[in-house]
Amino acid sequence: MANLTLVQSITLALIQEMEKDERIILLGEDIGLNGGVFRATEGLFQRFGGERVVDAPLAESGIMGTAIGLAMAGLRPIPEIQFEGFMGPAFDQLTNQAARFNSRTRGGLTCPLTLRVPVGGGIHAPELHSDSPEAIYTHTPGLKIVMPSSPYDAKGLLISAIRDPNPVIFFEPKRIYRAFREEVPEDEYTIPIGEARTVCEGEELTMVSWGASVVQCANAIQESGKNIELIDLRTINPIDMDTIASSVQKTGRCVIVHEAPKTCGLGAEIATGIMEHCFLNLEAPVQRVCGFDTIMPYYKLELDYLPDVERIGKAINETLAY
Amino acid sequence: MANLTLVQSITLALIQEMEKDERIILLGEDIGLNGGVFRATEGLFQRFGGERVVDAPLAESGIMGTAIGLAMAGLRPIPEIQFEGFMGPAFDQLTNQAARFNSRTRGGLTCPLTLRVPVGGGIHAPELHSDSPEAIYTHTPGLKIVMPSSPYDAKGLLISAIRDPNPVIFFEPKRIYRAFREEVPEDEYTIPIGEARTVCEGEELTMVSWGASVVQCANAIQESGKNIELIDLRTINPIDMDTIASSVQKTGRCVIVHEAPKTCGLGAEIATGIMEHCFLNLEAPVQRVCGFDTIMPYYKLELDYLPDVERIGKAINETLAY
Amino acid sequence: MPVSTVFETKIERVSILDEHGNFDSQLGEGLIPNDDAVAMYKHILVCRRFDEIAFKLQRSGRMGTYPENRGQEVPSLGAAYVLQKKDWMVTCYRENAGLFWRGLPMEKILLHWMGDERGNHIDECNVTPIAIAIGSQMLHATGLAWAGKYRKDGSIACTFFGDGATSEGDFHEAANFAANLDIPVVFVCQNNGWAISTPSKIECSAPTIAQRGLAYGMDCVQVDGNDLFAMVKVMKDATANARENNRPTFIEATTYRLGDHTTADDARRYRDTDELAMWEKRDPTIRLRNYLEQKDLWSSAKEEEQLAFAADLVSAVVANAEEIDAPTTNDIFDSMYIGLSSELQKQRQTLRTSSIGQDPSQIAQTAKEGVVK
Amino acid sequence: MPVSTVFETKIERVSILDEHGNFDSQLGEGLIPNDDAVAMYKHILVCRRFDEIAFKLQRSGRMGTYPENRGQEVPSLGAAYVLQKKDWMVTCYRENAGLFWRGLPMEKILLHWMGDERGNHIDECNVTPIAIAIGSQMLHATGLAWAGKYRKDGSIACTFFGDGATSEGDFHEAANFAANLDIPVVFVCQNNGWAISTPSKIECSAPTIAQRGLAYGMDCVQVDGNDLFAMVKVMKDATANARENNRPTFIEATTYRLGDHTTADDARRYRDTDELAMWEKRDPTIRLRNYLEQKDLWSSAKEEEQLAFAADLVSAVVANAEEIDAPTTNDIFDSMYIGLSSELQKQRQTLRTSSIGQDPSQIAQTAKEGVVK
Ligand SMILES: Cc1ncc(C[n+]2csc(CCOP(=O)(O)OP(=O)(O)O)c2C)c(N)n1
Ligand SMILES: Cc1ncc(C[n+]2csc(CCOP(=O)(O)OP(=O)(O)O)c2C)c(N)n1
Ligand SMILES: [Mg+2]
Ligand SMILES: [Mg+2]
Repeated sequence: MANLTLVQSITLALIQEMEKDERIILLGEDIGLNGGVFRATEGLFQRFGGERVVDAPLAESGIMGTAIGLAMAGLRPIPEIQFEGFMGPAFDQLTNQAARFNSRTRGGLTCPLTLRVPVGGGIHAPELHSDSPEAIYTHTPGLKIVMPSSPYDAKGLLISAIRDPNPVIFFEPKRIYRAFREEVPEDEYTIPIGEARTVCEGEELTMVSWGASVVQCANAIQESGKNIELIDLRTINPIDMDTIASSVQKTGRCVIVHEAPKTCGLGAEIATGIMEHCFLNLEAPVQRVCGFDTIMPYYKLELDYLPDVERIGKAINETLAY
Repeated sequence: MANLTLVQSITLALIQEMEKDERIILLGEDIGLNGGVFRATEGLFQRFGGERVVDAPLAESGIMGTAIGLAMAGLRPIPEIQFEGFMGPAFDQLTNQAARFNSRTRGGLTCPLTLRVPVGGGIHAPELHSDSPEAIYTHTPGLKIVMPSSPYDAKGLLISAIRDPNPVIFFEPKRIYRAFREEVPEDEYTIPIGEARTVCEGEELTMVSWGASVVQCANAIQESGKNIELIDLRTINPIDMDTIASSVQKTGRCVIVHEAPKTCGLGAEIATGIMEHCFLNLEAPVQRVCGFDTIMPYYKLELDYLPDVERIGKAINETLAY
Repeated sequence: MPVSTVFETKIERVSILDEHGNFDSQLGEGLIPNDDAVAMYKHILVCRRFDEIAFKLQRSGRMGTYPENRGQEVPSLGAAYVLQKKDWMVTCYRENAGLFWRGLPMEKILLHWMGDERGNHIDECNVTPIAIAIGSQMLHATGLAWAGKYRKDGSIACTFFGDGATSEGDFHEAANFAANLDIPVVFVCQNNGWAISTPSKIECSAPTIAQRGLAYGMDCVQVDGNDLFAMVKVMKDATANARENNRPTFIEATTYRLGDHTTADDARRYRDTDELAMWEKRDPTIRLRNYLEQKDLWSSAKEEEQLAFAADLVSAVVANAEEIDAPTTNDIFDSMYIGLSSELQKQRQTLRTSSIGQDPSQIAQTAKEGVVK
Repeated sequence: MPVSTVFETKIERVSILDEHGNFDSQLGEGLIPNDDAVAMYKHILVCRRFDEIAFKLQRSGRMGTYPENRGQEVPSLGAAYVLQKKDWMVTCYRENAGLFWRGLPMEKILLHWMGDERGNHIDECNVTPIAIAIGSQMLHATGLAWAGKYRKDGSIACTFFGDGATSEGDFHEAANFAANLDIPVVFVCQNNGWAISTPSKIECSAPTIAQRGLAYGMDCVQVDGNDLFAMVKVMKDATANARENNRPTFIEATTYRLGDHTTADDARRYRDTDELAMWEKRDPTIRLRNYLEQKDLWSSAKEEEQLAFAADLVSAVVANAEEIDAPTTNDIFDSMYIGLSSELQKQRQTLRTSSIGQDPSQIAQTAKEGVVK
């Protein structure tokens, strides 16, 4: 056991999997000698050499597209996109190629790759360094999507993602890369993709969130003093509706919290799923506390944009009072 | 008045606006001498010359990105992407640049452009020629999105889109480009962006759809013999929740029909919006009849994928019986 | 020195058997053994028949859109002839001749254009399926070749694309990765003069497309793409460069599509008949047949025999493609993921996406039956 | 002729005032009037001061991430000197010197890095805001220049980007559009040897980056990017080519960033101190000052005076930037669209996205108060 931050836990998972599986090769901008701009690949170049930890040219479509080729050839590439705001140039290769190969070849060619991407706001970064595009990729059949909210989950989920035979996006909530430490076992363990985690149990209301917002939710719950069940999605696609539905069938009320803009965000899908599964149990409309339908502002205003304890608290109160 | 198909109505709108406004310049693949692969720009090259109707290199990001420059310089470019499946390479310029310029410059630079894109399935086309990505762009603040379902609306909406000072995606449902004709006034008229159209009124159930699916819905309603209100969204972003909510407050039941995959599709947003606005009026959960959470199959199976009269009919019956 | 030269280069064009029947024996002699030349000529006749029949299948409503390959057989065939079994061939959609030579069952291509993904399930040889998204496949080739280098298994990749495709950013990134990371790929641009209706000058206004490769410090060469000997020659050089030095090469093969862009296109709208007539004279089959006849390796009798053989073969291929059982709706789901989620299983079972169907236990209950929250 | 040459070219490097003080009078004489040379030297001193203070603002927590410009002043300054008012300058983030010369208020740049979009609202001159997405801005330059050509107003565009940016597909598309559609853009690549920690050989392994332009049949040239005279010379040629022939030019300006990539970076992790030391000797200010002093246009006294002036100026700029009222939450909404939708108006008013807030009439009602469906 070691007391690790989330980013350290990611590095540990990478090291352990790379030692076991020679098919793993990392590629991305500045991941080599520099160890990545967040130091997630710190020391890996020195440990595994330049053949397995490859500084790529500054070209996200190139990183994604060559990773597809590497994967189809039977390797297990782990491409990194430096920030989620730079997934744009890789969008076509990711959604129209990686996500579709298995389906369009009816299983003939597969794309077992894990795309690592730091995600989300709250770190005082420049433009395009603070977005939350997970809903876009959830609307893209063929991808799996994972986003841990703790060091423990990060390691277990990353190992699952690497071993998954499908293309997986592993989103890393950069706001909590170093926000806190947790005991992370040295030994390998996996956390199944597709299973949400009930962070704390409660009877009055269900709260659903993922990534860095889980921390905000936990704080808001504590401040509210209410008896609230918090579900950390962990896997974003496929969504674990069973866990959510069981909870809402019990509580009858739900608040969903995410950083991305409201309209067509993941909150809409979950709220609709709840209506589908728990219509007769619902005592109040499901509420969404999320980003506004605007561009994520530059950092002077970013805290106005991100769901915080106050906004979450209001939603709790209103939903309970309904 | 002329009796026109949807695609002819688009051509007419382009001609009339181009004659009025010298700032309009068209760019896209094969839109010149060839008149576009769907002939939407037929005759325009001959009429307006190669300076205003420009055959672009085969590069969607280039088309989108140069259109942004043209727009920022004060022109009114109308770029065309040949099929929605090829928006991928333009994704970054569209979502991270066009959509953001006004916001990131706090109004200093604007992007008044209209991106025309044929969309949707049902025409027996090859791979990547049949998708429905509207939800992805609806989740992108900064864009407006329009999709007509009739020749009359096509002209009025296209003129509005061209004159709108914001970047607008004008999706053209290719399945009904030539499916039927309608009287289209010679004179100019506009249809406001943001206003849905109530195709037919009804009391028992509200049905919401857009694009080519509106035709399927109308047929299903007729077959059902029920008293159903059909709303054609026409504008996809911003969604006209007022019209939808008033209708559902009256009917208490709703079925949403779209071609795109279910998860994180626009149906989820509308269903959630209905829960938000009509929670106390809802007599049944809102239903979604839409594409499966799979890649749109090649054409041998495409009709299995697309919502049809039978699937819509089932949803009507179940929702009414609930 | 205020102005100094920091880079100097030239690009060469290779031609061995030209359209006038000239054969350069210095470069050409022994390049292709006679038997192989005959076999490849026979193969092209089969491909021509395939193309003709595929076109007719579309016209008679038995198949969807189809892009004729006629006139462009040589670049992919010459490449396939040189490539090894372990290599990858990563193509677009005008490389039937090379793919069939490599062993791709012909019905797979028909199935693809019949709107059936099973046409893309290829176990027979290392080839990727038809790439519909222009420009998308070259990066995969770079990745596949990279894997070969990483594994040190001696395999390389060869990718094909049109003149239009070189306008896409992905082309640039594929070539740049290959050059800078020393990846053994051969890039073959089939410059057929047009990208649908767009003349290649709008795609690349430089004197040659070959010089695209200079941007990456890559070896580049132009070749007469209707000349099988020249194509084999440049491919031999390029594959050696890849195998021995892990270096990519850019080959511009100048050729022409003698048909429309696809069956959905009408090239008369934008293309001169004179231009077409000129290129019909440069048809690769004419010069190859003359060459073989001069060497007494071919005759009218053999031609007729082979045409009959081709007709029978293609008939059988069509029959195979048309006799395959229709795909089932389940196919939409079954290869979406390796391992279906419970939601997708539900959609597969019920063929429903609708809300009420989601939770069958709730369908029974109705508000009218007196539901209490 | 089996093998013929179809393209031949060379790339030249222009240098007028080199790091050893050599001045080529044939090319350089009269190129920059003395007054202008002095003014530009003075300007660079201001920019250096700005850079230094910006760095300190970040370190003391008064500003976010900042990319030092130190060492790279010449390419953008030389370009801005040659460009006309009606032209567009489309930059990345290491072109402060050129932008300030052009008239961009210096506090705008500080505001940007202070996380305030108002820094991007520029009315003073035709420049686009700092481009964070590498490679994204060049297409805008091509579009802006295209508009000038369409309107026949004689304006052109000049765009700046790094060596790393030339790896992006968008660079390729921007250059290809410009070349094939005859659009008057000047592409200036500031090759500073590094893209964060990635050496430029991984971005472009060709002998020069200038040859990227050969792919498009574009005029291309390499220039000593720390030599103001050479930069002005190649910009004059390039802008003439654009204005007179609607032709783009690709300029590779070799230079070096003397600082870290940004304040978030530590270049010691990946960069040789020897390399840095070598480039410190090539600092553009050194040779320019020597040149001016030799011509008796500059002195230590003037230097001191200008340094003091720069310090005062930059202090005032910082004060301006820091004194601006904090932005309000409304700003998030107000320029999202020209004309807010009713939904956005609601979000703006309530600062809420939550469901119940959507329909205030429903907030009052509660299930407990006995709602009947
Ligand atoms: C990304 C993308 N954009 C547009 C298209 C539509 N399209 C299909 S083929 C084609 C022209 C391709 O030209 P080229 O690369 O020269 O190949 P050729 O057809 O001439 O063999 C276009 C524009 C596409 N399939 N993919
Ligand atoms: C599309 C994109 N990918 C990645 C980044 C992260 N990033 C910021 S600067 C930079 C390096 C840029 O190198 P170069 O173009 O040479 O410019 P320089 O910083 O050297 O001036 C990278 C990778 C980015 N901003 N945008
Ligand atoms: Mg072509
Ligand atoms: Mg650089």
